[in-house]
Amino acid sequence: MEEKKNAVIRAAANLRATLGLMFRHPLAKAGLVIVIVFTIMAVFAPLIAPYHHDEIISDSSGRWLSYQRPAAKFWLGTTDMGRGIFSQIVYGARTAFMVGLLAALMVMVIGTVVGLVSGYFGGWIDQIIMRVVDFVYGIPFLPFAMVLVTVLGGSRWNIIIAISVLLWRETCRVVRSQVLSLKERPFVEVARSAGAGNLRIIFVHLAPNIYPISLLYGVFAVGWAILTEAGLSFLGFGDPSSCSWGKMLQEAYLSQALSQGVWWWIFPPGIAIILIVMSTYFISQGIEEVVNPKLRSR
Amino acid sequence: MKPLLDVYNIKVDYKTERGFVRAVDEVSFSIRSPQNLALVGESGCGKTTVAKAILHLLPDNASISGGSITFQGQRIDNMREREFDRLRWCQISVISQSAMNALNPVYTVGDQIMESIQAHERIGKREAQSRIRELSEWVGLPPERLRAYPHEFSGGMKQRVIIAMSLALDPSLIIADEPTTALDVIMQDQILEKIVNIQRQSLSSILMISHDISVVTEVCQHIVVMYAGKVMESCSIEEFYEIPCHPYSMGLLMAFPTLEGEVKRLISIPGSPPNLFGAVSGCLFHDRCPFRRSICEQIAPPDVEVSPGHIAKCHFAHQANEFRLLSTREDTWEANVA
Amino acid sequence: MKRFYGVTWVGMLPCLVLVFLMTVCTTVWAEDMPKERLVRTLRFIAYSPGEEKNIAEAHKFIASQVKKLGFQIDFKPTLRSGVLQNMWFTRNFDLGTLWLTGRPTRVDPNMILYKLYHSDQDRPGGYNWAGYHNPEYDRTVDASATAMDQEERKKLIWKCQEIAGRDVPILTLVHQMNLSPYNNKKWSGFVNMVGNGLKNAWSWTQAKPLTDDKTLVVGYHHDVGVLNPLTAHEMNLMVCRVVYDSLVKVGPDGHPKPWLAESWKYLSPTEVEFYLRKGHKFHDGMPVTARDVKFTFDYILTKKTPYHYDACKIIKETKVIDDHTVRVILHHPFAPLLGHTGEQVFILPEHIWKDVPEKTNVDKAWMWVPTAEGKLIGSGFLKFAHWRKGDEVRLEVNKEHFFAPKYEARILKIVPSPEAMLGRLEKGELDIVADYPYDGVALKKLCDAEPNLSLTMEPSVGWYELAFNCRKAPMDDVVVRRAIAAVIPRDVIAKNIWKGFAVPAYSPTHPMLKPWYNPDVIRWEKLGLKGAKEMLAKAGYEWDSEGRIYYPKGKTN
Amino acid sequence: MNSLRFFGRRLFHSVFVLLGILTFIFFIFRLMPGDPTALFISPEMAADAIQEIRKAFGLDRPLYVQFFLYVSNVCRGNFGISYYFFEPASRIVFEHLWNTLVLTIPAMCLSYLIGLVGGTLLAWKRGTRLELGGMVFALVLRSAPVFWVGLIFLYIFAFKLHIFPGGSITDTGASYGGFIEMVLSWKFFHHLVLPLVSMMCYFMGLPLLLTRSSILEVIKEDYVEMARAKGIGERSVMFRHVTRTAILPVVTAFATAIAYAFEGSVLIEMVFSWPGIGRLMVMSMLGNDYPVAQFSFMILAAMMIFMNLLADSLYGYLDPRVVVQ
Repeated sequence: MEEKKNAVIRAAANLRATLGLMFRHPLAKAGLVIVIVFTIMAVFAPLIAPYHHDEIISDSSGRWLSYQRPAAKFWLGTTDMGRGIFSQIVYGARTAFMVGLLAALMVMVIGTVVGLVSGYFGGWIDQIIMRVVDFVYGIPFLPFAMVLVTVLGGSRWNIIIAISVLLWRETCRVVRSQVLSLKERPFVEVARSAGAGNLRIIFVHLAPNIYPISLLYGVFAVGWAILTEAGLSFLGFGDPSSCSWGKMLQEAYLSQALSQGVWWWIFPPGIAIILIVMSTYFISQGIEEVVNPKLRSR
Repeated sequence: MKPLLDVYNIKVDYKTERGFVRAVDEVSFSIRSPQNLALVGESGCGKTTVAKAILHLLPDNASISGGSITFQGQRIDNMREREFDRLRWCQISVISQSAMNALNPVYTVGDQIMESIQAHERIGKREAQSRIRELSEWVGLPPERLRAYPHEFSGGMKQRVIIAMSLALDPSLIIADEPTTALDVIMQDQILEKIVNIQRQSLSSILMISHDISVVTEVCQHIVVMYAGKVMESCSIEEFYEIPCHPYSMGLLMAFPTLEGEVKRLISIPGSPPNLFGAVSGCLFHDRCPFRRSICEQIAPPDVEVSPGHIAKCHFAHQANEFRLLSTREDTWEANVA
Repeated sequence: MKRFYGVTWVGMLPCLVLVFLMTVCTTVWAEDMPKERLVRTLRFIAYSPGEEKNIAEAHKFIASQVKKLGFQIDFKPTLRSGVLQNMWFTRNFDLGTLWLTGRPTRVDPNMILYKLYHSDQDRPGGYNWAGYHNPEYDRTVDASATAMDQEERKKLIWKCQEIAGRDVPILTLVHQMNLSPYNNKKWSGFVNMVGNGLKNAWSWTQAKPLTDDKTLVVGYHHDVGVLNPLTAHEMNLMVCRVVYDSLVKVGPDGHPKPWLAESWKYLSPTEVEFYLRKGHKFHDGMPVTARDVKFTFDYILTKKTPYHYDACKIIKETKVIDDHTVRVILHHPFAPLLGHTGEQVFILPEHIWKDVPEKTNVDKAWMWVPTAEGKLIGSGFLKFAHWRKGDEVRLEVNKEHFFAPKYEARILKIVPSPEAMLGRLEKGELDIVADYPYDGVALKKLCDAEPNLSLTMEPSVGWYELAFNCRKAPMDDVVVRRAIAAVIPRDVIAKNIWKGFAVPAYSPTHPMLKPWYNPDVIRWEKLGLKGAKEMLAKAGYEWDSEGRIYYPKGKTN
Repeated sequence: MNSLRFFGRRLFHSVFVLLGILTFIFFIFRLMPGDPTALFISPEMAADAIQEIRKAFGLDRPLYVQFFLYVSNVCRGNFGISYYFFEPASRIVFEHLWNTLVLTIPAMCLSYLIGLVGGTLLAWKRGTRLELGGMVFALVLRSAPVFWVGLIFLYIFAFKLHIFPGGSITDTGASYGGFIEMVLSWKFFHHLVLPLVSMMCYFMGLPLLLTRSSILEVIKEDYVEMARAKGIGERSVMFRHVTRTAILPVVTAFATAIAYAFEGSVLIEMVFSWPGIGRLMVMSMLGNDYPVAQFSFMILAAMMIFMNLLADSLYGYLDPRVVVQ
């Protein structure tokens, strides 16, 4: 009991320290800001966006206002069907966050737990898990995501599943190797001699030392997930009923926005994707400084 | 005769986020071969910085801001890297502080010794190898192990490898920076022996850097005590043991067992070195010094030449005798609460 | 503890009562409409936007319109393959849309009127996927196929269109424009064919190079599949049509014109004699004779090759009269013989195909890969040169051909990306894009801006349709179909979604096809939403307070 | 030889892994909506003809029979006939695979070269503006959707500036004696540039950052200082000691990244109408061309597994501290 409390306290302190270190890094700071902006966008989308992302805007005479240039009325102009691009960007932030965060979370959890177990127990358990990991490694990521989305039907949830079903492999590997080195450390011995069970050792003693690295891979996964979603949507495997930046790009692409010089349809989604993914990488830079102190600047 | 190495009043500054720090301040000493010199002091007193300054290995944010270093009559502190590289190893070699990772893990130790030789001498591989074999026997390293990688060695073995490497081109000066710190006592002895009799056979002098006087006494003839970047006392080993003239030296003596093993209770000097950021008025040691007077806190002590070649940085170097008596009683030190 | 429990019980009693009352009330209020009469959620199968964007947009529009009638719609766009599978095999849908491309063989109205509406086409793989059964219609369309007299046939075909329009098993929405941009500085002489645009044999033969660059580069959006004349799906017709000759070809005006057969004579309604051109040769130098024609027909009939068999099965027998005369004897009179069979069937060189598949590594003639053995040899005006899969197919001109073109080679360039398609047109990397599949607006803008690009538009004989699954409720009720037809304004779809690059398809037959097109097919959208609801109400349909639609009394899902 | 045995055993394992993948993809493709024959249906055809085609493809048999037939064929090295080209799936796939190879391999090599050099530079310039700028640049490139970058490049360099052709693998109508001849031709190179660059933009980031951090780690090690003290000269300190040791993670990353590059190439191939395996894969999946889709999956899977294996053994070879077991 006492011990557990200590462990928890240690973990908490650990976390605080980690965050402190993370956001000392200038890039990490910038990343955090961007993320916050987009979060606000995503959360208050209906309040911010002047129109619904699928709403066709027509003037008094019922004419569809297609290809409107950016102006006071439409901040980022309209699409060929007369939909507000700004509104789509705002709603797209929701998809980006949902996909990015959930996928990353699943990747983190699965990868970390599997890695911990396989690394800690070793032996045949490790063997089996490693074979599974090999199997998962063997499956081409993007094509398989397409197949899975096709099979399950193109919805955001299925895209998330398709992404996280494969992406945990990285995290798992890294966590495992970490555990392999960690479990030789004295404190594990101490804990065991203090009569701690396997599960406790894994989750109370090892996990706190693992999570910065799994956090790092989690953050990478966010970027990956968002880019993958964009790619899938671009290839036409996206969620037809919801709005995502990738889907916007696809529609712009199919109606040749570039050739028509409708730059205001091509650029905003691309830039939005760049910003959000970039910010995750920035933050990951911060985390890396935590994970290997050698990188810290004097 | 002119000294092998003459360090005169060098100052080294570190540039940090919180401004400049003078890590080494007006340190001077000189080595006349085949004499060996020891640089002792607590960790962080700047002794390693001095070594780095000599070897042109100061980190980018540190710089020599005064004084001069002369080696075999030529200035080396302002020498260009190209030229200095020629001196390196064949004239000045290093026995590095942490034997554990002073060897590159991806090359065999043989290769690494070979590298140091071939960098400076145009000699055939076979010749070099024979020399290496000879060296390794000399330091008590089975030649067949030369093909092994560093991670397959014990700490002591690594240290031997490094010694062998440092002797590869029998240099005139070997800078041994804490050569034995990482080792257990038995090892320490063996390694020290090695160093000593090596030094006897090859006529190179050693600049030994250590926080442990009991180690240096075996090897060195002259000792320089550093504290907070300044030289506190500089004298021969004998004088250091018999008539230390600086309270800090006395403290150090009390803090270590003598190898003669005479029984005495060890003390530790209370307090810690001053923060180098704030300019300290007066004697740097005053707040830890059990014999301080008011003057110590205002005026920085000059270098007092007690006897020829024996210098102590203390206002009361001449009254050192009564301090010595007091200093042997640990309550002297405990009473003193800075 | 006990007391606490007691208190909670006491406190909870009123809540329980309230809940009970509420449930009672709700059930009572809900009583006015019997659940079993509520029209179930309709299944609307549709392409996902991955395929054609306009179609995806049209789906959204249609769905929203149908909802206005009180139907609930489960709108799940899936990939094209899924939709097709559902249409051809599983047939688990209520509403579905299909894009039908234009081809010369589809110019004769019979093809569409028969295949899409006749009851015996309602089987797996059959085109009557709406499951439309109407004996009267069947009789009429069969009659129209055998009617040899123009005037009589016209009447019957008009009647077919009228019935189809009345029963709306399929709501034809728009004829998409066949957009054919081409480089007018380098090329001229392209021929526009009714319902097909510039994508036809006549422009390939008559195209004239204006510069000394004598290679015609044709942009094409889809990859080319196996080049086998017996397996001619959309993806390889662009090649097979020009490498092989057919007896006749449908002319620019939509009526059969002489091709390999320079003339023909009807000896009787069931006997036709074709007189072949003299001295015509296959690409390998062997002469084209009546025997090759006979061989081709017999071969197709015996081998039952999937693509051509249907066109040939009315042939009872083929007789060789002399080297250049062949007589075809039919089971029964067949009006569209020339436009359908004559146009579609490629005349194969007997000396190459006689030992296929026996002497090849495949067990089906139509699975043979002639290109793999350098045996893609026809008598057409272009010869096969090379095929870089996924990139281009190069064809060279057959100088001996009776319609030999004035250029030297034609390259089919595969450009799967819309942006690239336009960009390369602008750069002059493509000379012509026959049947440009993407957004017309962009193309129009470009062609207006670029003086050396001209654009021809021709409403396709093919169309975009909304089909109702007539096999089950509620779509089995013609009133419902009409009501839905009434709320889908085709001109709006053409104007807004296709942005004017389509014309409303008010009849299954193409408006340009004189005399077959029947202009006064009933147009339900005249009723509008109000009229539609009235019509439903008259038929006994009802709506509840939330506006959901219910079946008339006695009808359930 | 320890590492050889390791290699062998891993190879043995991967055979089973591949079999597992084979089974898996066989069934998952059958789960996909759509029917291989749907592609053929047209009004010109008789409705029943479709059954004919199904039979010819062996699709009328129960699924498990199809599976066992497929497996036995695979064991005999026959991966089935493409439903779309009617040619052996393996031939089709390899034709397209080469096209992808000549695009991705140079892209990867170049981006890793640049990554190494750039990363070293950033490490040298630790803490300066240049470092910050460089990292931001790398991260921006890495976070840009590759197809978007491709589109922009296509628009600017091909359609506005007319410097490069607007896609496809070589000049229109150009015919060559063989693949090698084509690859060596100037025209091919001209077409290669844009897709190559847009690919590199994405792949440069990883090696750049990896090299940087790994060098920053190594450069602080004592043995680097020791090497300096040896006076072997700055260059050889940098190359023999720093880079040689810092390169380890980069090399392993390279091995796996190549495999990733293949599966990711589909987006670039779409934009630049490059007839590569990625596009083939998508097309065959959409058209339910099972044999081709399965074989291309198998090829990629094999590549992934092999590359991972290679990476591991490479690491074991480059870093004596790692004992492979």
